[in-house]
Amino acid sequence: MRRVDAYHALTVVAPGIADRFRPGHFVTVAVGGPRTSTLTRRAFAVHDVKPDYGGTVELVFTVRGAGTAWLADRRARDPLDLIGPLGRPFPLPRDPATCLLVGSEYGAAALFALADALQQRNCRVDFVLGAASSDRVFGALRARRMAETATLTTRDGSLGVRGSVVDVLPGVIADTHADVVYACGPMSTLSGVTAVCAEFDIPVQVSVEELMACGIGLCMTCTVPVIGDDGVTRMTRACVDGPVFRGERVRFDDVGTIPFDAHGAPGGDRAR
Amino acid sequence: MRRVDAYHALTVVAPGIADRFRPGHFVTVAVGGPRTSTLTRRAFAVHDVKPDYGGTVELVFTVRGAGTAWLADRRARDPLDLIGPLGRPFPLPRDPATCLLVGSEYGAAALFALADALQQRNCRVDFVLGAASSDRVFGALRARRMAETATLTTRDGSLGVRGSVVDVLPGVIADTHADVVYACGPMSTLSGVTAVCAEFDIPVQVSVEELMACGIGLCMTCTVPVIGDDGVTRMTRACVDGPVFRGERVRFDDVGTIPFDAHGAPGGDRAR
Amino acid sequence: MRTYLAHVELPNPILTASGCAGTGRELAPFADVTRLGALTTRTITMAPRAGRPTPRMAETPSGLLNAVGLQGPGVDVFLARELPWLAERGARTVVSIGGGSVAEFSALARRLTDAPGVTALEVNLSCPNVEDRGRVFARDPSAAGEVVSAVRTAARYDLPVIAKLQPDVADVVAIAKACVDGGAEALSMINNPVGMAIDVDRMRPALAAGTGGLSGPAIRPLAVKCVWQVHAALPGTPVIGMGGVTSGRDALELVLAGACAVAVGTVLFHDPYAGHRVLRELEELLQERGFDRLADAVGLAHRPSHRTDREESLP
Amino acid sequence: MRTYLAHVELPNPILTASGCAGTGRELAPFADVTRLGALTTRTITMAPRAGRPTPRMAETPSGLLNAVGLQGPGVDVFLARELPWLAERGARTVVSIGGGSVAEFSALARRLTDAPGVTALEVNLSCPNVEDRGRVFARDPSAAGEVVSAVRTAARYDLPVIAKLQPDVADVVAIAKACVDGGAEALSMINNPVGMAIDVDRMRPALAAGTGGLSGPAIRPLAVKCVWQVHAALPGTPVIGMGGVTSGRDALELVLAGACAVAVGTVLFHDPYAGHRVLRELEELLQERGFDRLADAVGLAHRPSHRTDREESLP
Ligand SMILES: Cc1cc2nc3c(=O)[nH]c(=O)nc-3n(C[C@H](O)[C@H](O)[C@H](O)COP(=O)(O)OP(=O)(O)OC[C@H]3O[C@@H](n4cnc5c(N)ncnc54)[C@H](O)[C@@H]3O)c2cc1C
Ligand SMILES: Cc1cc2nc3c(=O)[nH]c(=O)nc-3n(C[C@H](O)[C@H](O)[C@H](O)COP(=O)(O)OP(=O)(O)OC[C@H]3O[C@@H](n4cnc5c(N)ncnc54)[C@H](O)[C@@H]3O)c2cc1C
Ligand SMILES: Cc1cc2nc3c(=O)[nH]c(=O)nc-3n(C[C@H](O)[C@H](O)[C@H](O)COP(=O)(O)O)c2cc1C
Ligand SMILES: Cc1cc2nc3c(=O)[nH]c(=O)nc-3n(C[C@H](O)[C@H](O)[C@H](O)COP(=O)(O)O)c2cc1C
Ligand code: FES
Ligand code: FES
Repeated sequence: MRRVDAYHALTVVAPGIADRFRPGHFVTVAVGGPRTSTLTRRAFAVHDVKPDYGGTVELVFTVRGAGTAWLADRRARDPLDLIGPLGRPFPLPRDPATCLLVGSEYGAAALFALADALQQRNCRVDFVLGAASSDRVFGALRARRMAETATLTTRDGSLGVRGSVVDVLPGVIADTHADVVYACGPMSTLSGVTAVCAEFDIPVQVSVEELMACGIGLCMTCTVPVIGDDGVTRMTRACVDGPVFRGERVRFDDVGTIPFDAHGAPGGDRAR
Repeated sequence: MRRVDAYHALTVVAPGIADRFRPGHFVTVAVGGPRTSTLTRRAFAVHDVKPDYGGTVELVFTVRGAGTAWLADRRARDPLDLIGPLGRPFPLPRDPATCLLVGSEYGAAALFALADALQQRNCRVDFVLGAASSDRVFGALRARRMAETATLTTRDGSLGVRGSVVDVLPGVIADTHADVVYACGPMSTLSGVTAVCAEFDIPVQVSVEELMACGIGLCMTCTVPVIGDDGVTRMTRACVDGPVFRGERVRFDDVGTIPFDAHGAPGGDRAR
Repeated sequence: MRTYLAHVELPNPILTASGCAGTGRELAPFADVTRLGALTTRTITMAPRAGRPTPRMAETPSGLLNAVGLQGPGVDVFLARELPWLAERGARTVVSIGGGSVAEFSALARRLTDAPGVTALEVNLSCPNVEDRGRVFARDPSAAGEVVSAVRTAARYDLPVIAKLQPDVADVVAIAKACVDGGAEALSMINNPVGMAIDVDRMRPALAAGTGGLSGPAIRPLAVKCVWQVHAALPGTPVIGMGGVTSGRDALELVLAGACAVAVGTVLFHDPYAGHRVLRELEELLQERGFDRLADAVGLAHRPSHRTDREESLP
Repeated sequence: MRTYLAHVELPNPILTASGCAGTGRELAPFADVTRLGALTTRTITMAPRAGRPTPRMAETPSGLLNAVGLQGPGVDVFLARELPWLAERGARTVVSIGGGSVAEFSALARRLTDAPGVTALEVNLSCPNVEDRGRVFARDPSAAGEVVSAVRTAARYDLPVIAKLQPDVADVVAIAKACVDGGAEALSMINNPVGMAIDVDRMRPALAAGTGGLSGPAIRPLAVKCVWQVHAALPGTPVIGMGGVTSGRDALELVLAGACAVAVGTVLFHDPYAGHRVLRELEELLQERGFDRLADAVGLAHRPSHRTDREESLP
């Protein structure tokens, strides 16, 4: 357990997960210990895996509520109950391409393993990382070291450009001639990023976050309206069918609703 | 936190409790930590108080279920939430007397502070301590050291006399010419001790144990049928009106029932 | 942070729940009972009652089962020894009453109505109706309405009558409406739903009585639902919310659902200081959210929702 | 550890609860679905359903609120793609069905009754009745009985019909009796009681749908009570117990109360291996207590109590 600015970084020995990990995967963690009243697992993107001790997994998180507070309290060698790797990872380009990685707040954490994988495939990598304030911009140093360019933004202007990652995106895309964008962060950010990419007509892969009760496809609580290959919008599980989707397929404006034209939307049948 | 044979001994810095402690008092402990699903406090007799660190309180317990398991896991300097001292302590004889202290299992723990107090009043103290097996006889050494006599019993015969504290009681009372008996242990033991004392026509003070949701007189879950000074049986709270009662006042055979002649027993009025 | 139960003003909205604060005396070492919004007595019955055999409690996940059986000394001793102690100190006292028949409820109301120190009467409808094979009044709109109206008639016109409801009914709104139609000025909810635990070692019910009332945080979602539904149907009726409140956040949840006062029950067993703590926490939360008056927050979660709400909650 | 649902034998008494095991495929990486007593499908509806908007879940103390809204692809896709996967593997499948009218339930029963791999039909009575202003069938004995009897008539005579009940009703025994009179061979309980949570930061209901179903250990005392009461009234009717089971001890609690099978629901979200774990733990506990057959433990806590019981539990 380490502190990294506003974040906690937690390294867990988990060879089974480290082995099968691909960038974009997440894990779920049981929180609260025995007899806890907090029932649901918490989802975290895998920040990094290392070969130490047979395979370790690193998570980066902010304390939000009870579960993350408990997690931040763990001491070395405390056992932890993880399930993973989960979800559909980021698809990688077949041929070398220029890839722009956009991360907001802790969303940035998921992008570094992706950057490694892309560089191994001889892709050019650029970063745009943003947050509310400088201490919440995750991985700025590492991004600067490894990428062609790294543009930083903060809402309060305490680091880099004042504003959001979306504000600087058109400029960065133009400068880098990005072929594809990968984005991680809150829905509103992903929505903005997707809109910019549509303007530039370049593909964008987004990793979405929706409340998850199970993380493994059982419960149907994590659905997002996503347009399928057949053009039909379905309430699609973020945990097993995502969390990575093609940005233009996600109906960001309709998140939190059932779009009237979604498959099975209310109208005919009315059972609960 | 120490292990003493089958027991855990836990020392807590609690000057406010140590200050006001008298033998027979108990405390309640919140278990499970933040967001636990275990709501009720656990009651423990105070084994000892010491002046260190402004005043410490020592508890002795066996692991029974979730709460005591959690307690056994505490490490040095972990904070603990205690309320106490609670209950009515053992009444002490005005004049020097021969006092026989009878403890079964962890019930023995509550008797040593009492023995100290009695000896300070120039009482003679004898012990009868018993348990299922030798590792569960608490405080045998200390009893031997401090008391005139210490008779030990185990159900399996692994230490002292094979049998229960009740079995040896008539002999010990006869030998020691006890003026008064104090007893701590399960209801069945207290019932047996009280019956023997009745035969010898000597007073007995028993400390009873009933499930307690609050320990401070709010909830009425801890009641025991006790005969009052006026001869009327009332469902009496063990936590604030006890846990120490005169043995002959407790209707042991009727514990777990509402005696038909108890004040307010069903018959006339029937609201829930 | 004043609040009103009908026309009666309370200095603050935190009450104790019936059966969870003893006679007031037991709480006194931990809390100044006069600084509570009000103290609710355990349910007072006409005759003394010995209650149920022990075991009377069992712990369940985030919950507590109890089967105390309304143990108490009866209304005469209550009036002679318990109420005066509270009245002398100036505590506001809501007297909970219970009976097995409409007649018993109205007799209790008559006995209590002129006693000094009674702030309101709370009608505990979770009592078995001896005239209906023990079915509790709270489960039947007409029986509930009848009891309330008898109490309303028997009590002095200016003494508010509060009806206390239970969540395990087919339609809590129907019961609430019947009570208001019967003359209840306020509603109290929720009383314990009936639950049960089995001791798997003894292979017996954990409680001597078999079933018991479930309380504690486990039931808070049921309480929020009842308060929400009843406030939606009867926005003008003051509601005392209770059920698993342990913190100011929990109290605020009930306030936003529609409660204008909140009672603490089971939490007192764990933290007898909880009354004042919950009040302080609630005040802070309201302040942080820019409320000057409690009344402005009551039922606020009912306002029509905006699409931007979700974005606002994102980091 | 065999058990029987009516005449259908199950190799063991641990099932999955409806809506908690996906289509079976999602559970497969964690559990051999063919080694479960049976897998219960999520409730299948006639037409495809998109369900409710998100947020669809909220955590409560020892509980989970959900408002998924029976999202699913409809019975045609279920028969074409989901059931065959289970049937090929030889899993026993209880198909849960839901509709807004009696006609819809019986149409579903007709569609499903001859499909290979259907072990039993579970009638989810917690569906709003469009013909009764959305009141759920489970809350009204006559509506519940009518649905069950329509399903019983439409289904093949040898396919057991299980009625699934909800605890937040005035009298669960009355509903159970109506279902058995309507032809239900077994009962499943409990479905989620309705609950609610308010997000005190957004000052809005935590679920987009407002209210939701409460599940998890918080509701176990309500489940034990329902199973107990129904087993006492209808000792010959097999009961599938569920509601907050997380361990063999919890399962045994329901068995002792009267369940001959036990379903795991919410616990799978936390521990997808729970089905087999609970089975193993239950087997061990029964062995420790000297039971050779599950049937000998079913309802055992109902036997008349002896005065010595309490002493036995002392150390
Ligand atoms: C696929 C995925 C990847 C994630 N990766 C990260 C990460 O790398 N670092 C990080 O800090 N956070 C990440 N999150 C968010 C993280 O799951 C929440 O911050 C965490 O669950 C909050 O738990 P809590 O108990 O502290 O908060 P509480 O608010 O007390 O949680 C209450 C409930 O809401 C759920 N919840 C609350 N906020 C969120 C949220 N934003 N997303 C999903 N569920 C939520 C919790 O799981 C829990 O069930 C990720 C979420 C998802 C779905
Ligand atoms: C006045 C008093 C003094 C006590 N002194 C001691 C002591 O010095 N040492 C010691 O080891 N134990 C003592 N006990 C018993 C101790 O309280 C229980 O062992 C403990 O509560 C068990 O908690 P658990 O969570 O481990 O068990 P669980 O069985 O999981 O507890 C479940 C619930 O039952 C209650 N409970 C279970 N067993 C008992 C019991 N025997 N008495 C009261 N409540 C119980 C718990 O408080 C809890 O509410 C005393 C009890 C009382 C009433
Ligand atoms: C031990 C105990 C005793 C109770 N006695 C009464 C009572 O006498 N009358 C009554 O109306 N409610 C009684 N209740 C119910 C509470 O007043 C309250 O409605 C319920 O417990 C929900 O609140 P809580 O979860 O905060 O405890 C009792 C509850 C408990 C736990
Ligand atoms: C996410 C979720 C979805 C559910 N969907 C259904 C359903 O489709 N049909 C149904 O009859 N019950 C459904 N239930 C209820 C469960 O089958 C079960 O009756 C209830 O949750 C109690 O068991 P548990 O506490 O073990 O989850 C659902 C429960 C949950 C948590
Ligand atoms: S979180 Fe359960 S299906 Fe996605
Ligand atoms: S434990 Fe609550 S009154 Fe005794």
